[in-house]
This record gives sequence, C-alpha cells and structure tokens, in this order.
Amino acid sequence: MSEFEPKIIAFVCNWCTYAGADLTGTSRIKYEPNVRIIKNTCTGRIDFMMILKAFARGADGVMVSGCHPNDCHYTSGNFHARRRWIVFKNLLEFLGFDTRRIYFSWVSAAEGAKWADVVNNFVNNIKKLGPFEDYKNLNPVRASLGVLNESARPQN
Amino acid sequence: MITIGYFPGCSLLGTAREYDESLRAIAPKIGIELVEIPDWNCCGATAAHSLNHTLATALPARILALAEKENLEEILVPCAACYNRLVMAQHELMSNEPLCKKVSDIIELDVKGTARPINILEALMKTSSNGLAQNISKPFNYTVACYYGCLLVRPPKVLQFDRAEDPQIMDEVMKKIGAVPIDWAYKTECCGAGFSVSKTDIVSKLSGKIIKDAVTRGAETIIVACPMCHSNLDMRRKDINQYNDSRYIIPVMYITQAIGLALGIDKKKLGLHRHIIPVTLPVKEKTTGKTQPALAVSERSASGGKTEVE
Amino acid sequence: MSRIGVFICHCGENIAGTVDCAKVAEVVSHLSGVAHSVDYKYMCSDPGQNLIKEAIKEKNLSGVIVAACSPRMHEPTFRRACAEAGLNPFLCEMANIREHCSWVHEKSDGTTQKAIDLIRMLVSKVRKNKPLYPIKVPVQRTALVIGGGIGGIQASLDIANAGHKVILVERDPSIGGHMSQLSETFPTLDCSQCILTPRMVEVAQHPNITLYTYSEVESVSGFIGNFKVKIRKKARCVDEKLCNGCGVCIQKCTVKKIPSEFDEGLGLRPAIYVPFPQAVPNKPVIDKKNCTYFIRGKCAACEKLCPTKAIRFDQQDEIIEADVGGIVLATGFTILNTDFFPEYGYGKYKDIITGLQYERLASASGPTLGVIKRPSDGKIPETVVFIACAGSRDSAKGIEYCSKICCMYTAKHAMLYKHKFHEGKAYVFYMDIRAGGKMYEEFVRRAIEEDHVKYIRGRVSKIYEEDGKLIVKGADTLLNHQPIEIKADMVVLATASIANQGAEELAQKLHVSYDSYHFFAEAHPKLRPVETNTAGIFLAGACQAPKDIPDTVAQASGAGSKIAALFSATEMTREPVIAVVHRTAPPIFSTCVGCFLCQSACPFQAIEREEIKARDGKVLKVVAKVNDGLCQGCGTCVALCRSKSIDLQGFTHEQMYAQIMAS
Amino acid sequence: MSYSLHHSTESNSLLYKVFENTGETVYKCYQCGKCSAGCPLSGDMDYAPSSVLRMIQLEIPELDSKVLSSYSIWLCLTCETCVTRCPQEVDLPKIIDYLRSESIEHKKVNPAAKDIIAFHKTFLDSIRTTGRLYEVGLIAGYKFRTFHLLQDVSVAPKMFLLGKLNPLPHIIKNRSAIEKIFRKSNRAHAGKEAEQ
Repeated sequence: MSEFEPKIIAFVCNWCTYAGADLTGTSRIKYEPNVRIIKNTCTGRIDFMMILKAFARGADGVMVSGCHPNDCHYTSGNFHARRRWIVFKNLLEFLGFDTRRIYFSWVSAAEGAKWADVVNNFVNNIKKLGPFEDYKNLNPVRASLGVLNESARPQN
Repeated sequence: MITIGYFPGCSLLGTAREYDESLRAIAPKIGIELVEIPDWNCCGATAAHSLNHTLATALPARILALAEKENLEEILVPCAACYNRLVMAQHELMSNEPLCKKVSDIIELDVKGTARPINILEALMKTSSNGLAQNISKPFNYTVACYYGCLLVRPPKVLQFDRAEDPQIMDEVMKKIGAVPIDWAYKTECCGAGFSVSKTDIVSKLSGKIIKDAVTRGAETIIVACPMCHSNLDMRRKDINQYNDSRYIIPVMYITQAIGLALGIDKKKLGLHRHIIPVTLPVKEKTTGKTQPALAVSERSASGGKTEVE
Repeated sequence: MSRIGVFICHCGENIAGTVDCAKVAEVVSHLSGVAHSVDYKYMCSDPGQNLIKEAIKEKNLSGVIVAACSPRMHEPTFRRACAEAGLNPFLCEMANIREHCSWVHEKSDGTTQKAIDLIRMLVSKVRKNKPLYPIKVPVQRTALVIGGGIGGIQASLDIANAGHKVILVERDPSIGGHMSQLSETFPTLDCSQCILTPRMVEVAQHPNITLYTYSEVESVSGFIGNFKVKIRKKARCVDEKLCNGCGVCIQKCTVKKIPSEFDEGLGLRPAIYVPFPQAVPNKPVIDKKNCTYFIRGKCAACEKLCPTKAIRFDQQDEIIEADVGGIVLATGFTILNTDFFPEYGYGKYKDIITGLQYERLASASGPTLGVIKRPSDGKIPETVVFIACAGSRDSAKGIEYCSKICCMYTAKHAMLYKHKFHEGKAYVFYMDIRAGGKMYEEFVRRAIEEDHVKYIRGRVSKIYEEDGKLIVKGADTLLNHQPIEIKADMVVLATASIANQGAEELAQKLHVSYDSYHFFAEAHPKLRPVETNTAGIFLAGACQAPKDIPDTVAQASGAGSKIAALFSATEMTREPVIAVVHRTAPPIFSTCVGCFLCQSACPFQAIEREEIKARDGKVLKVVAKVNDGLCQGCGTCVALCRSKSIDLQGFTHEQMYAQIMAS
Repeated sequence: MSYSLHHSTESNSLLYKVFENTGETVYKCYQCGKCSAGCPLSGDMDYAPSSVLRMIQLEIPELDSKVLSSYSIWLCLTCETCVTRCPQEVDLPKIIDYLRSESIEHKKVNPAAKDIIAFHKTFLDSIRTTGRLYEVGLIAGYKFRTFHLLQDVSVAPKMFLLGKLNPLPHIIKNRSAIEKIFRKSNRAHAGKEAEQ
C-alpha cells in the first residue's frame, strides 16, 4: 500500500478559522488534502465528545481552531474552549491517549497562509505518529451504532 | 573580578601592539581577568570571506572551539574586525546544524558555537558599573570624537549590540571618564578598512572625510576600538594629508588608552609612544586658545547631544 | 425517509479543474437519503438556480445541498432560491468544495474524494435539519458614530439628515480630526478648514445629533439593532452650559508653554485651552497634567476671572449609557512620529519634520501664520527636501504597506513651498509616484512641470548636520544610481500612516476583527468594504486603511446609508441560529436540571430563569430559558450543558454528530 | 544598447545561483537605491550596488557576465551599511562574497581588482604557513606579487622604530591543524562550485 494518508477532522469556528480557510482558497495556497472541515458557530460550541466521536469514527487526528484570544465573535467562546481543552487534555493523558493527535490553534480570518501551514504541519506530525488503530477496539460499539455497514466511505 | 577569554588577534601583536598593551594594563584595574585562548589562529579577516566562504567560517570556528575547550562563556575580541568575523561565524554555526557538523569535521575539533565573542565596549559596559567611574584619578576631560567604524555595530540583526545608526555606548563610556563626546556625522562611516595596503587612495579618501569632520567639529582626539581604523587614521595620515592636501595632526587613540590615562596609568605602559601621530594632548588650562574652534563646535554638538540623551 | 437533492457546481474551471464533478455526482447519488444528484457549470446562475427550484418541485425534495463555493459567498443566494420553491431555506446547506477543496489541492483522486467526503458528511447533517423560521427583533433607531474626523462628521450628517438620531463621540476636545490640521487639500488646493468648518458647525447645530467631545467609548454590548454602549465623558473641568467661550481663562492662564497637540508640537498652548480657534464646541478644557492648580493646589486664576463662573475643578468623569441600533467606526489614523529612522535623525535635528508638522507650518492658522519657517531658527528655508516613503514600504522596519496619501501630499507640500517662496529649491526623493485618482496625476505633473519641483528617484540613506545645513545623502537611480548629496535647510519626512493607538483595544471592545497592523478589517475586501464581520458595525475612513479625504468621505456616506437602510424598519429579522432549551411533556417538562451553568457561560446574558408552575401556581421546577432576542447563537452553553438540555438550532447535537459519524 | 531577448534558463542564471548559494532573493530588491546612496564607494564603482542587483534581476546572460567581471564586487568593503539600511533586507555583502568566488571560478576577475585579490591571496598564504598574520611577510609578499616595490617605504622604517612591525613572524604550535583547515576548506569550496 502507498504512503499512509491520515484522516484529519477539523472543528473550526465560522467567524475566524472558517473564513481563514476560505482566504487560503481565494489566495490559492495549496495544502494537504487530508483534512475534513466541520463548521461550528464557535469553538465554544465544540463539545469535546465530538472529538472522541471523530476518533471513534477512525480519524487519525483532530484539529480545533478558532479566533485568537480577545477576537472571538461572541466575546468569550474561545476562552471557554481553551479552558475546557486544558481540563480535557489532562483527562485524555490520564487515560493514556496520545494527545499529540489533537491540535488546538488560533487562525484568524486574515491568516490564510497560516491555516495552510497549520494543516501541513499537523498532517506531517500525524504521518510520523502513524495510523490511529485503537478505535478499532471500539468495533462492538460502532456496530451498535450501525456505522460499520456504511456505503460511500472510502475503503482505504 | 570577572574572567573573560581573550583573543587578541594578529594585529594586536604587531601594528596594534599598543591596543594589546593598554588593554592588558587597564584590565586588572577595571576588574577583568583575561585568559588568552591557547594557540589561537588568525580569524581569516576580509581575505578569507572574499575568496573562500568555508575558510571564513572554519578559521574562526577553530578559535571558538579552543575557547569552548577551556569552557569560556565569553571571548573578549578587542579587534572590531576579528570580532565581526567571530560573531558572524558563531551566528552561522548556531543557526545552521549541518554547517556546524561540516566545520567540526574540517577543523577536527567539535564546535557548538556556545562561546560568545564580545567586543571591547561590551566588556567595558560590564565593568563600568562596578569600578570604572570610581577609579578615575585623572579625568580625561577632552572633546573627543567617538569613532565606531563599521564592524562594531553592523549588521545589527546579527550583532544585536548597540543601535546601528548613531550608536551611543562608546559615548557613554567616554562620558564616564570625563570626556565630552561630540555629535558628528562619521561615527559609523567606513575608513577603508581592508584596503589599507592594496588601495591606499580609497583609504585616504574615506579616512580623510572622517578626520576632517572630527576636526571641524572641534574634537581634540579621535577614539577608536579597531586596529584597522587606527592604522588607517594614524599610520596612513601622511597619504591622507597628501591626498586631501591638508595637515591634520589630531591624534587617534584606542579607547583603552584613553581609559588608561584616566585611570592614571603611565603613558609608556599604554603604548602611547607607538603612534605615528604623536599623542600630545594639551593640558586643559593653557589650551583655551588652541581649542577655541573645538569649544565653539562642541557647544553646538552638546546641545545636539542633549536631544539624543532624552 | 429524507429526499435530499445534491447540486454540484463546476464554477467554470474553478472546481471542475481539479475535481471530477461528474464522478462526485455519480457517487453521491448512491448515498442513503439522496434522491437527486446533478452537476452543472454555474449553479449560482439563473439557469442553475432554476435547476434547483425545479428539482425541489418535481422530486419534492426534503433537503438541498449545493456543493460549490463557500457558504459565506452564496448561501443566501441558494437559500432564497429554495424558499422561492417553497422549501424552508434552513433545509438548504452548502458544501464548500471550492475554497476548501478545489482551490487548495492539486487535481487528483484525493481531491475528488475529499469533495465526496465533504458532501457525504453534509448529507447526513441535512438529513437531520429541521425547518427554522426567522426571528424578528426590534431595531433601536439611533446610531453611534465613533470618531469626529471628516469621516465621522460625514457619516453623522448623512444619518441625521435621513431622519435618525446620532450620537457622535470624539476623543479630543474638538471635532475636526486631522483634516482640521491641514493647510490646503490636493488636488484642488482649496483651504482645508474653509471646507471643513461649515460641516463641523452643522454637526453641532443638527437637531438629530448629540455630540460628546472629550469622551471615549467605555464598553459595547448587545448585537445589531440592540447595542448597549457606555460612554465616558472625561471631566473638562468647565461647565459647558455656563461657559460662553469668551476666552478670558485662556488668556489669563499662568501656564503657557505646553507644546500644542494641534500644532504637532510646533506651537504652544496654555493649560486651559481650546485646540484651535474654530473648535467645535468652542469650550475650553483644563489639561490636568499641566495645570498649576492640579499640580500644586494653587493658582485657580481662571476660576477667579471667569465671568460666568464656569470653571469646575471638582468635575468628575461622567458615564453616559445609550441604546443604539448601529455603529460607525471612524477613528481614523495617526502618523509614525518617533525616532523611527535613526539614519534620518528625526527628533535629533529640529529642522527634520513630519508631513503633518509641515501642514501646520503651511497653514494660515498655524504657528507661523502660513509662512514656511524652519523650527530651529525661524529662517525661511532656501532648500527643502521632501522624502516620500519614510517608513512605508519598509519591511525591515515592519511596515510593508503603502500609505497611499504620501505621494499626493508630498507633491502638494513641494508645490505650496514653491508658491510661497518662488526662489526656493524643492527636491522630492521618491521610489514610485502613486497618483491614481481623479486629477491626481495631473496634479503631480503640475508640480514638476510648472513649479519645477525636482523629483529624484531614490531613497535617502542618511541625513546629518554640517554647519547649520542638513546634508541629505541619496542616490538617483535614474542617473545610473549615482550618489547625490543635497545641502538642505529643512527636510520633510512623509512618515507612514499607521493605526491609531488603542485601535486594537477598541476593536476588541466591539468584537470587530483587525489586521496585523491594527487597522479594522472589512467583511470582504471587494464586495463588503464598509461592513465589518460583526453585523451592525460599519467602517468609515482611515481606521480601515490609509485613505485620503475623498475616499474617506465616500466610505463614510456608504456607512451612513448602510445605517439608514438598517433603520428603515422598526424591526429586523435575524437568522434563527439560536439556542433552545428542551421541553418535554409533564411531569418532566424539561430535562434541564436548573444548574444554570449556561447562565454563567453566556456572553450575552441571554439565559433567563423560567418557573414551571402547576395549576395551583406552586413552582414545580425552575429551568433555563433562552431570550431569543439576546441569544447570538454561539453555542457555548450547549457544549457546557451537563444534561444536554440546551441545543443550538442549525447546529444541533443530532446534526453535528451525524456529520461526524459520516466522516 | 539592447540585449538579446532569450532569457537564460533559470538554473544557470546568476539570480538562481545566488539564491542557491546564499539564500538571498534578489527579486526582493525594489531598486530604491538606498544602498547606492549609503555606500562609501558607490561613486568609485563601475556599477553602483543597486545596479548590480538590477542586472542580476533581469536574468540576461550578458548582464550576468558583466556583473562577474565588474570592478564593483571587488571594491565592496563589507562595511554592511547597505544591508543595515535596506528596507527589503537584501544581504548585499553576502551576495557579493558569492559573486567574488563565482568571478574567480569563471576567470572573470576585473583587471583593476588584481591588487585587491593579490593582497587577499598573500594574506591567506601568510596565515596558512604561520597560523597568524605575519605583517612584514604580508607586505613583502604583496609587493612581490604586485611589484608595488616602492609603496610605503616611507612608513615602514618608522613603524619598525615604533615597534609596530615585528621582524619575525609569530608561529603557532599546531600549524598542521591550520594547513589541514586550508586544504579541506579549499576542497569543500572547490566542490561547491563543481556542483553547479
């Protein structure tokens, strides 16, 4: 099989990072195609169960990105996200999860180039870490969720 | 007493002997202990980096490596030219891992670039707080032109020492020993440096401008911290005067000599007798007549100076 | 069973160039829940939109996904199309396969696969979408304009003349801004004050405008149509109602030698002062830092001599609260005014000045009454050197942008000098002449051809003083880069225009984004140059980027009419993307346990307590309730809720997890 | 005059080689001329610093070779004034160092520069043999190379008297080390050029 192409899920806020990623596009800056962006209103909306679900669904890495501190469109959503992340990170580490697979960053609507860098770096790091296999142990769970027999999912 | 590694550099064994002598003379008095780097070699100077870039890094690298062997954290490099080469080399070694390996292999010593070259002014700043000001026995109360030259302050991105335009540190040190630094235009203009032998006409032209400006603004002596500047301004004075058909007799002193005098060290110990242009500084009282223009100018520059200090 | 229609746009070659749209349509058509799937060249075109409308009717679709550009671009377009076809617009979503896919990846299967994935994920989301209905919110029809320069003045007047109330807040003691400092204005050379002061007076007298000078915005909360602002009215120490502006206090003040801000330090002012004679309002201010009374507790000459007893040393800052529906940011710019160029010796040599200082010298109302005299000795300079791009276009010094106005005002400066002093020599060092604008190029040519201003293409390397002359060392790149030395009597630096100090803090107070230079960011560089990313807040003038007067006024009027449009109705509709608290049948009523963690987290105070009462009126349960007027839909409460009892419409747990599970 | 319009293929243009060997992007130069204005010697050069950069920017073989055979690149004193003030942070001295080695490599050295090179060569020979600079040897060697036999006869004796010139060289202990450094560096240097 060819080189391992990780699957990355990115939870981004609608106001800064989503717009930033748009700018990456309008300025035609190329980056790794591994990332799948899921739009949220605000990083404050991102329930960390979502991140676990993403891994449970076979993601090799998860990115969370929103407005820079003080720039949140909703004043303080990103601060809540950051605070929650600090707690959550410790928990994951305690559970022996390799938190290098989760990357938390701020990318503003003006930072198209930064988004490309952030993605590329993260993809490379995950390639170094190799595929995330542990989720397969969750198969029973996933079966119960009825997601094993899903059609159009790429079979790689 | 702080211990600093010492790299004199070739010219301090020859044309710039008095720089070495005066530095060694004042060091103990201002609380510096100099540890000469054993078996040091030439830094390669302009010649090396003009002709062979690898060599230009390898030669200084050996010096740095030797210093590291002696686990010296800092190396005092009085010669501005050597200082510049060493800092550049250290900068490249620090910032470029593969190069570091390559060079280590060339010089057959491993070098990390951890020993930091410092110039004479940095060394003086270290000590000026503890000692320099107090130990002044004969205030050096002259109007002086502090001449930094190129290599002491440039390129700022690498040296990160004093501000590259209109630097102040030498002026500050000279004030501490009682001198009145003038505000002048040629502080950091080039003297002709490496061309002192191969392109004397250029040296005469560039150095000529420097001396002219210093004199017209009433300086009684030019203070330098670089053997090349010194030899161009002092040794080449005949050519300079011929070229500009002028008769400038303003002496050029190393900063260490000026400090030496202020500390009351004997002229001979400071090698003041070794200059082509004799260092005959007037005893202040009787020289009002002679230094009339000097005063006139220095007042203006002093007022100009004030705005800088603010 | 949902029937979703997927419409893949080629966007000409923009998407089809790297993504195999036909294949995408093919694969997607097999996804469960997808009833219809087509690709088309331009979905946003009329035929494209009709394609969607017809499909909705014929295939009676329960949801629509348009895979095209960014929703920020066309979501409204397609949602409108769906609505017209009778489908609830919130059942329509866009998969961003252009900005997030075709434009950022090379042509490859991977790219096509990504497009498919993005659509598949969205399909499973849309399957869970529910129809939503816009929310109506009242609009407070009063505008807040921040900044009383020409931009703020223009915007205020436009809004006021449209019949709406305006609150104009200015930081300085008078409105007028930088324009009031200027001498003549390019390209017409009409006197700046002559055209500005009538506007200033108009502002002061307009029944619809409330003017707060010497005041700053303290805080802003709320949202479009319903902002709450706090304004700090700094203590003037003068009772504005009593003061009749006679000026006795100013004449009699014992402190006289304070460098005047208005004259850029070239003139002096007393401790109690009005910045300039035509100031609006023409009421003095006491500068506490320099007033003898405030320093030593003595003097009070002004208090004794004031005929109307208007001096109030004990006056305190006042906080004024106001409800406004829209905000115009017109805080303007400032110029680089520091020892930024040691090699140019600004701040070291008195006769090296900035362009703004030169304006004061050239202004008839300035410290020299319009005669160009050099600051050091008051002599009329015989040679003046003007240096363009002093700081601008200099990445080494951290300012990469072009300040836009310098080329023109430098030409003007040189021209004015030649007009005032014919035998004088004027040199301009420039890199490029950027004179784009009506009559601009002609103006520069006039300076060169008629007034014989010598333009030298090259950047100055160093300036130093030599027997009272400033030696300017430059080079002429059009004369095989020859070094050139000019002995000048005065040097004028066209220093870069930069964002005002405090711009960053203000932006954070208002939650508008700003660029790395602290200029406020417009919502779209081309198509929405007047809006910010925050609804209801608009931009006017140089606070967004360096601008000249015409551009500023144009943008200000733009902002003004945006506000007028916003105020055209008493209420406006908002997207129903808001949080809702679960309700279920008795006896549970709601899964909310009333911990009110959400309340502490909500940045908009939108969470209220609701008592659920039995018939007999006794309180059975206290649960959270969302005020849909205040809720902005950030969803912070949703992520925080322990019992998952709050959900965010349009981004519900169901939808989000569905999307993740399909990834 | 006019230049043939066919541009050199990127990989052998000076612009490309400069980037390869120094990491400096000559494109960054927007020709403001600040370097030429500040350079103490631009007046004496055949092409002022900024024109040198301009000539490289165009990637025209004729201009590239003009640059390599120019006097300017040898006149530079590495006083670093240009790079210190350059608004675009183009490290001109670094570039010129490279141009010099290219110029030697391609035998394009400007005749007027022979004294300068002679001096540099003598200088290096001197430290190669003794490890430190032997000034008397340097001067003598230089005169021998250039036949400027009478230059400085006026100063030299005086300097002896002042004890500024040491009749005998300082010789460092580990001279073999220095010899090695020279040999290896030269090889590395030659190697680097061979690659292109």
